[in-house]
Amino acid sequence: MGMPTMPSSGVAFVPRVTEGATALGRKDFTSDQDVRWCPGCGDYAILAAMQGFLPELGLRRENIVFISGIGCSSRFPYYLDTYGLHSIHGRAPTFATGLATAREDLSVWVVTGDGDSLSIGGNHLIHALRRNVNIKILLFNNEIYGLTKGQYSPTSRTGTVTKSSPLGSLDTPFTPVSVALGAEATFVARTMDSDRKHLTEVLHAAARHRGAALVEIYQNCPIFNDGAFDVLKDREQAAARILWLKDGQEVSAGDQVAVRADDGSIQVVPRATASPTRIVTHSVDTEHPSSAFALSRLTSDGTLAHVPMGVFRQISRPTYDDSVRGQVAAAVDGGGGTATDADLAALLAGRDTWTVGG
Amino acid sequence: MGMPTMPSSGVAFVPRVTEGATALGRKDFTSDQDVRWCPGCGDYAILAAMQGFLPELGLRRENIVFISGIGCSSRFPYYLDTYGLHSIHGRAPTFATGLATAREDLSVWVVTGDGDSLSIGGNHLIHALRRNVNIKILLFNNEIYGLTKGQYSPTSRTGTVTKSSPLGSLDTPFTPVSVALGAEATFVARTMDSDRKHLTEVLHAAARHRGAALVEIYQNCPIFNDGAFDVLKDREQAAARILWLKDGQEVSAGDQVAVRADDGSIQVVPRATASPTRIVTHSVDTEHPSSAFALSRLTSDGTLAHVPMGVFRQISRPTYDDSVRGQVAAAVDGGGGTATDADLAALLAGRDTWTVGG
Amino acid sequence: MSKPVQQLERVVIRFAGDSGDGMQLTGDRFTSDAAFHGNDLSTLPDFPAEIRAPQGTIHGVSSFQLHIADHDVLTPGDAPDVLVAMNPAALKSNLGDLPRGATVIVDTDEFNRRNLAKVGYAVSPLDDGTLESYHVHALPLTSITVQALAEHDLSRKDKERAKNMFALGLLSWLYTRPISTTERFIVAKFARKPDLLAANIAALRAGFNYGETTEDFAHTYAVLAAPMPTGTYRNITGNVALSYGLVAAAHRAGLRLVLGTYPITPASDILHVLSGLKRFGVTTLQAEDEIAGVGIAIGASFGGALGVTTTSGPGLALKAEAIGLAVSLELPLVVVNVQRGGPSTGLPTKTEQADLLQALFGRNGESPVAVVAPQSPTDCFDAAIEACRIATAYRTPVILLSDGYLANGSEPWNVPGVADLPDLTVTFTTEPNGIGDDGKPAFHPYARDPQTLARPWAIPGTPGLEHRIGGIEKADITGNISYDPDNHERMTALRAEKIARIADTIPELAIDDPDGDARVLMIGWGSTYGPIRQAARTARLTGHHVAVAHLRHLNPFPRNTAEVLRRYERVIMPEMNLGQCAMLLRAAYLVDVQSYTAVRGLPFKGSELADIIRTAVEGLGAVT
Amino acid sequence: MSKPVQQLERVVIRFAGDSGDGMQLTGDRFTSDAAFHGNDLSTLPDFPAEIRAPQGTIHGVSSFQLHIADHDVLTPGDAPDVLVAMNPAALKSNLGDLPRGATVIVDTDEFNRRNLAKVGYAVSPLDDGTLESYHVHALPLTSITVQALAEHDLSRKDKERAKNMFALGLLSWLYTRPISTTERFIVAKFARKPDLLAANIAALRAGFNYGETTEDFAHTYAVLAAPMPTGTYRNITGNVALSYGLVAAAHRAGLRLVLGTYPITPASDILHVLSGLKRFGVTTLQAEDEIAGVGIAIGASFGGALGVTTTSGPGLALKAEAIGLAVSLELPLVVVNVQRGGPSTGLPTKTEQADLLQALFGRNGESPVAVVAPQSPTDCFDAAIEACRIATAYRTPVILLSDGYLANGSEPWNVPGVADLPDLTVTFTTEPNGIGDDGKPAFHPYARDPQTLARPWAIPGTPGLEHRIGGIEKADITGNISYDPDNHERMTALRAEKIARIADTIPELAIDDPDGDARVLMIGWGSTYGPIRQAARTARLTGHHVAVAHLRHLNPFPRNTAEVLRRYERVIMPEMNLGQCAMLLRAAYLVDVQSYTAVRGLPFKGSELADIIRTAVEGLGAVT
Ligand SMILES: Cc1ncc(C[n+]2csc(CCOP(=O)(O)OP(=O)(O)O)c2C)c(N)n1
Ligand SMILES: Cc1ncc(C[n+]2csc(CCOP(=O)(O)OP(=O)(O)O)c2C)c(N)n1
Ligand code: SF4
Ligand code: SF4
Ligand SMILES: [Mg+2]
Ligand SMILES: [Mg+2]
Repeated sequence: MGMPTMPSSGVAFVPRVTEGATALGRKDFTSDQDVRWCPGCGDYAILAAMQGFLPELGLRRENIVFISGIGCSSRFPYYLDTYGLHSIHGRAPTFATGLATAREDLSVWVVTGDGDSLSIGGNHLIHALRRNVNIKILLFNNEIYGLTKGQYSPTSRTGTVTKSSPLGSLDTPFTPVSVALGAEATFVARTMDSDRKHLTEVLHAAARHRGAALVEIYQNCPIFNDGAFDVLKDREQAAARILWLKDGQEVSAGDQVAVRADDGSIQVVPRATASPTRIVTHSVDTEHPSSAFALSRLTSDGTLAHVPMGVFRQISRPTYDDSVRGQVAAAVDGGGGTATDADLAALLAGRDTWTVGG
Repeated sequence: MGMPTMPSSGVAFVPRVTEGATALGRKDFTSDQDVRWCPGCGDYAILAAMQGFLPELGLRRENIVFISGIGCSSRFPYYLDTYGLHSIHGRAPTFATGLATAREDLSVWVVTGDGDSLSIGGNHLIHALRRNVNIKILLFNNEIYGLTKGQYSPTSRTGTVTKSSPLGSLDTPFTPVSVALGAEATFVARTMDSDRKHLTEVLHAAARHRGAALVEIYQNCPIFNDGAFDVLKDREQAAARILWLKDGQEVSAGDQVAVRADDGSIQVVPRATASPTRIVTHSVDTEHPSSAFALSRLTSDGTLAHVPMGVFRQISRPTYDDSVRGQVAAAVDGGGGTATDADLAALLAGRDTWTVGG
Repeated sequence: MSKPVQQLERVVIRFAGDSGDGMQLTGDRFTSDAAFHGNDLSTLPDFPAEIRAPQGTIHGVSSFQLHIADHDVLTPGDAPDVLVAMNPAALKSNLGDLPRGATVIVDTDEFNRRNLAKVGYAVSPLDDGTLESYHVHALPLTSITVQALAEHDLSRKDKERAKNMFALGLLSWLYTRPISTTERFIVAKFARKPDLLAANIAALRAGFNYGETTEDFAHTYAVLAAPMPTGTYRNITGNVALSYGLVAAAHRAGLRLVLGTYPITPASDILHVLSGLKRFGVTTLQAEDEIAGVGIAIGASFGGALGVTTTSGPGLALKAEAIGLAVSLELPLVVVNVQRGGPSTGLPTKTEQADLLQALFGRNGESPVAVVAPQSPTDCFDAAIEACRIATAYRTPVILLSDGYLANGSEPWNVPGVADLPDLTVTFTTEPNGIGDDGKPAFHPYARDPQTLARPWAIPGTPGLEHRIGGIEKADITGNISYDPDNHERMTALRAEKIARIADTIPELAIDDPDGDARVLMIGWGSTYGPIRQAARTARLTGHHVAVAHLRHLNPFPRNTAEVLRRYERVIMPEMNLGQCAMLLRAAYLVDVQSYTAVRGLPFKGSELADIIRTAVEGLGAVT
Repeated sequence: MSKPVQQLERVVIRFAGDSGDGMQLTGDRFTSDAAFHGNDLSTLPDFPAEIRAPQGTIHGVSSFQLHIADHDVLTPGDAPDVLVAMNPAALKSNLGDLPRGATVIVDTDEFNRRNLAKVGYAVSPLDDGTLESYHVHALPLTSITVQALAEHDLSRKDKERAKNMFALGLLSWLYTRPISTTERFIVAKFARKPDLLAANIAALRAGFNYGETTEDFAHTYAVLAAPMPTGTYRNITGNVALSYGLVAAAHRAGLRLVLGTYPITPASDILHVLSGLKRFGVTTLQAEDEIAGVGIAIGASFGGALGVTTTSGPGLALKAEAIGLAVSLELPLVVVNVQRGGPSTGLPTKTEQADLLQALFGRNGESPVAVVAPQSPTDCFDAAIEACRIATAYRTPVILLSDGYLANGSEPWNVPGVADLPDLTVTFTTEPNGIGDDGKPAFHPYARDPQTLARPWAIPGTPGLEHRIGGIEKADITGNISYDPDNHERMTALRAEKIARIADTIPELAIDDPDGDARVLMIGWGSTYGPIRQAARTARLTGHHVAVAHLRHLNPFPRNTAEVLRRYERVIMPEMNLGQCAMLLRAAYLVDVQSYTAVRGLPFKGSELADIIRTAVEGLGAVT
């Protein structure tokens, strides 16, 4: 079937800034548009991190594309001086799939909110993940609909009081990492708006990953859901709550450690009480997503008592777009190269022709 | 907040055939419409099982509603003499959510195909599951689009050759059970068209469950995907492949047994080589879905080498529709019962009125 | 009040400031006071799609215009008589709308170099003569407010944020309004934050007293109460009125109201209002998307509830397929579409009327639905009831076409008595209505009422009427799947005829032509009602006779529409689109209905349409 | 051939049987043979929405009608001259269409008690005189076939399944057709199943020989080749032609074709065909739903490919919002909509023209797109190229409105030379096209070509032209987000004007009026072309002069449309809907275009329309 050997990096075919040329800087990635988020919005921090990260990535600016849906977060592309498409609500992964498949020489990023990606856009998200299209999906999770002025979202904790849930929301929220793992995602990570360093690291890992990468970014919305992640921003509390995921290392937070329980779940217990053989060593590239899934459940109760941060899973699987291009390329090569007029003429005529007057 | 205590059964408020009345039989559930599936279609067996099961359920026929999307499988409601709604492609869970929330006295069933529920309808499916609406979703999985004449579906194994994938499909398929578990489902099960007894058992379990129940039913499509599940229908092969899930019992198939591996996954190994402490005892009602998830991964490679059958997970969580009704009922009660004309008049007037000429 | 009071018939005030300055609240409060005072009034809020764009930028300007008068008011006013501009951005973006001689009140504290630069003012417009044709009151609003709150134990920022109350107090004084209703409002709003409560009240009073004390204002103005029909009045926005209309209709129909919806501007407030009305048995489900929203509503209707879904243009597009299903199922369904600027995401917070053709034709196949459009904020209440009436009586989807202007605009409402509302009692079918092939009584889900052609509504739980319905073509009467060509033709005709027959139960198109001899007709639909009536009033003052008529039902049209259109030499239809309704009228009646269109995200001005009328009348020859 | 040969000008044959009987294949093969023989022809397949409803039931009947002639054929024929009915259900469901004197060939083996009962025949229609006005050939087709295959090592069932080839052989003999092309086809099809190959060939030959041998048939018929313009011909269905048109357009544009789609009847075959054309660089993505399908196409267009999406009515409804985005983005997009019976799921395998208004108006806001409709199966090729031309030249979505009849129907096609196809070369913008605020060269994504008003197509990867576009209203020229009222009005007008200007590059509406003095015009669009031309031909034979014209562009209309319509005393428009295009023409030109409509899931008959023409002509007075 002529499938090419799998490229190793998410940006394998994307032209880089040529050696010797002046490297690009933050300013090169800053567009001329005024940023229009509310004062104090977590999106500013993510934008700043991105504008710092993109030059590090070393790609040519014109080969980077940001595609978004609708929401406060989805205004992101306007502020980056790359190519950008601010599309419609929930559908960004579809445009990105079309673009990434048509063009292997682009680095395609999707920016989306928790409503955009998990409410109206849930289906496109899970399909992009299972297909493993080489796009990087940044899910700004503020647990609220910002742009429509503060209704609860599919990640809002049960009982959230908003304009549309005056007596408290009733829906069990999604845990985005669990959803992604249930949908065959090859790369799933979590990070936070305020932790520029970690955010940048995760962006690098996502960019390197060849395939669909889902990055959940906890993002504060000071207007409609202020302080949702404050416990993770307070130094002391964070130390006890955040489990930094590092490949090959124990999963722990302060003097607590993650252990694998008999029932298949992962629990966080004081190190003192943990049986050493039960302690979870993180491995991002196990084929089985079960461990990553068990880790993802630590946040499902909404208390943020134990929050794994970092790359949950990163495995290698042929990407959809590479495979699609591979089938086309094989057919074109097999047919003797780009179709000529004669090839087209043969197609049009087919096998059963007859001639009149000729 | 006046939330009523949780009813215990999926049919708690559905009127039953009264004591003493003649029990209903299969014929009472058979409509006057000619069944129009292809000869040999697995849907016949499921229909027959359903027509046998419904009388056992003991509910009044008029309080049962079947809602479907579009697909061969979605013709199901026409053949049952209950209330039925054959809706549009992929959206059945939405109609069911509206109906189940408006009416607690109905037993609401959704019949859907792998395309209907996981392709176009994926988002509604996962949202119905996370909300835990008290509906029973029967997913007829034939790993193909039947009604549109045989294109690959989101559950088709990679490499499936169909009219729309002449060189083989490229998408990684969903494992429906994994998707459901990633989406916070409270009840997930799998069964098979040809195993009437098991199918009936699972239907009973689903009906009893208060909340959303997803039942994946392997279904043969003799026309477009014949024999997809044949290895599970051959007695000998089935014995080695099917792991019957029974609450509180070891998960095993013949002389093989499921063990929990170090990496969090579940593996099937010869009993002789299994460390006894590692053997998986199935528990349907553990709060954590991690074990069920690990089990679901056994079929993700598409080989059907190890196929858990039965109820993967069944936990108790308030249902969306009960909670919604609870909030409304509390508000109505708190306001002194059903709103009167005077209550409405007070609402219309509001607090800031003035009077002219009065 | 020691300063002289000048009487005014009407005044148009616009409050403009940063999104964070509380201009919508200020406008709302002034409106309430005016309403309470007995003025007739109309309002036009206008805000950006961003929640709170960076302070001091043009993008961040939010404004609220209100028109108060001692007589019947039809529009929020063509141009402000008074502009309150809280910063340079607010001044810059609103100045163009000000007629010469208007009053401008600005907060000089905000006219600092930084803020001026943000909007591209090199020199302050307060200093360079820009404002010389206006009456300018330049006050350090912020610092006076902070000063007034010196005693309060609050951060400087919190003190500054009370400046909108200071401005409100000042304006209240200027227009001789008591501030007591606003004080009551503040007490309720800040019940749990006593510090802010006290500060806001203090700021409000300080503003009021400032007017009284300072020499900047020579006199105050009074706009007397407008003569209005007897009744109990309140002020109400279109979205609230529409929500109440739905609740009232369900109440009068004896049905449970089930709303399935997904938030979208400018329709979200209907969800917000209804989600607070559980006490009325109202069930609101915030769905995962628009498709699920309408699906929930249809499912609820199938179960015997009044299924409603609310949205705006892009959401209506997504609901199309499911509405088509409801057409085929012939179940009641109310689809509220609050139109906004399009195409695509368009102008989410601005008004437009460009979804009419989508409402009529935005589905596959011949898929007729009824369409009703409210004509003013208060009419949203009645139009919602009318939509529910048609939906339940004819078992059909009805699209209720509101728009952003009606949704957010407000006016006084003569609150109706509940008993005076139409009786919408619905009866479900509980018995077989036909004979089966076997000669036994049978239920035929597609047998029809001979008058309305409505099919029976038999809900699950009804013994003996078990039946299946779906979106595939159904055999007449039995509802079984049918691919028969004749049957399809018959069913297509029946569905169309059923909608056409709604015309039997809607009023004829009324004409307003006080002179009785008009040769020009201006006809409208939806929210152009106010501007058109205002225009006619204005044009008649100069002796230009014109007839006006307004369509509330867009499908079907009133029975006498053809006859009305043909009666005039010229027919002009202003629409906030490119001529959608005009197209329908032209096609239906072959009358040369001429479009006058504007697609600016704003309602027409009465004066603009008055000019159109004058030109048309004069074009016909001698003005009578 | 020993039996006498009778010459015929034309014949209409219908094959009908169970869904499992292979009638579509039989019809296809007979069609190929007729085409190869040089007949002109037209076909009409007709099958149920179910895959294979239970054997022997009316629901399961599948049929294939073809019309072959020694002259120019316009329709698949009003009524069959010959019906091949493989079972009682096929006879029962098709008998009503047969004119007296038609020939009926039935398989008596299937007329057993069980099968007769299944369709409600108490007595066999072969015995009770039902068929007395027909020429009946009642043969035990199944058993003769089985007998003929006695030597073959196959199950009885497999032998029985070859009966369609027996029937085909017999019909080939009857119409003096060589069976060699079908033999070649069988060899190719069963290359890997030699048993079936041999059996099918044997059955085919047995059928042929049976005709020759049996006394049941007294003579054979010959339909001579039709005179056709010089060229190389093939037979082709609309869906295949449309697929090839897309590939040819991409080839001639130098663009990669990217199809994003979701299967739906009757459009799925376009996906099937294109997924086999990877050799032409064609990329097909089967998406999770229709919205994703169009999203993929738009994403690909943004990247510089020719983005295409294909669907049918319900799918078009779902794509509405995204098409609106493409209108706002002003990117090329081809949306193929193969219309089927509606509303809702409707009649999935039947034809209709009821999505025209959906195509034009089925989106929020003023959202103009171009609409093109093919008029025959072969014209699907040219119309697809035309749609691609408009999409790329004007950077706009184009909706190509095919229908179920065109999609599955076939006719001979004079295969065009590749070099004769239009040159659609596209140039991407690679350089700045304006000056920025800073005085430096800048890229303005919404600057426009002065002629076409198309905006530049600058694709990612082009250095220096980085830009962002989206669905919020954009400032003219710069494309920045703009909520400015004047700008919105201007952009709305520009988008409308761009589509209107397409009329500059489309041919004027041509009139066919051989007599030159017609007072009645019959005008159509899309697949009514054949029946209307046929009707005119028929009507003219009786001296009824009529002009006919056909709209291929539905938006914009050709420039001379008004002038054409106004030239006639009566204008009649037949449509397979309730008068959608007539509404547009009436509104646009205030001409009393009269609708003649049918919504039966079937194309018009030529004779039916001829009667309409005659009545109209006679209604005007003396027939000239
Ligand atoms: C089809 C459609 N439906 C609804 C909306 C309204 N809408 C815009 S953004 C949004 C949700 C935003 O929430 P999220 O994705 O979490 O983004 P955030 O604003 O919080 O960043 C909604 C409901 C829309 N623009 N289009
Ligand atoms: C909106 C819409 N898109 C597409 C279709 C066409 N369609 C009908 S059923 C179907 C898929 C059926 O597959 P599945 O759900 O697996 O059901 P099955 O026929 O296999 O039982 C498709 C694509 C449709 N009817 N409506
Ligand atoms: S509403 Fe919230 S998410 Fe949106 S811009 Fe403001 S702070 Fe950010
Ligand atoms: S196509 Fe397949 S799934 Fe559909 S009815 Fe036939 S056998 Fe069953
Ligand atoms: Mg959000
Ligand atoms: Mg299927």
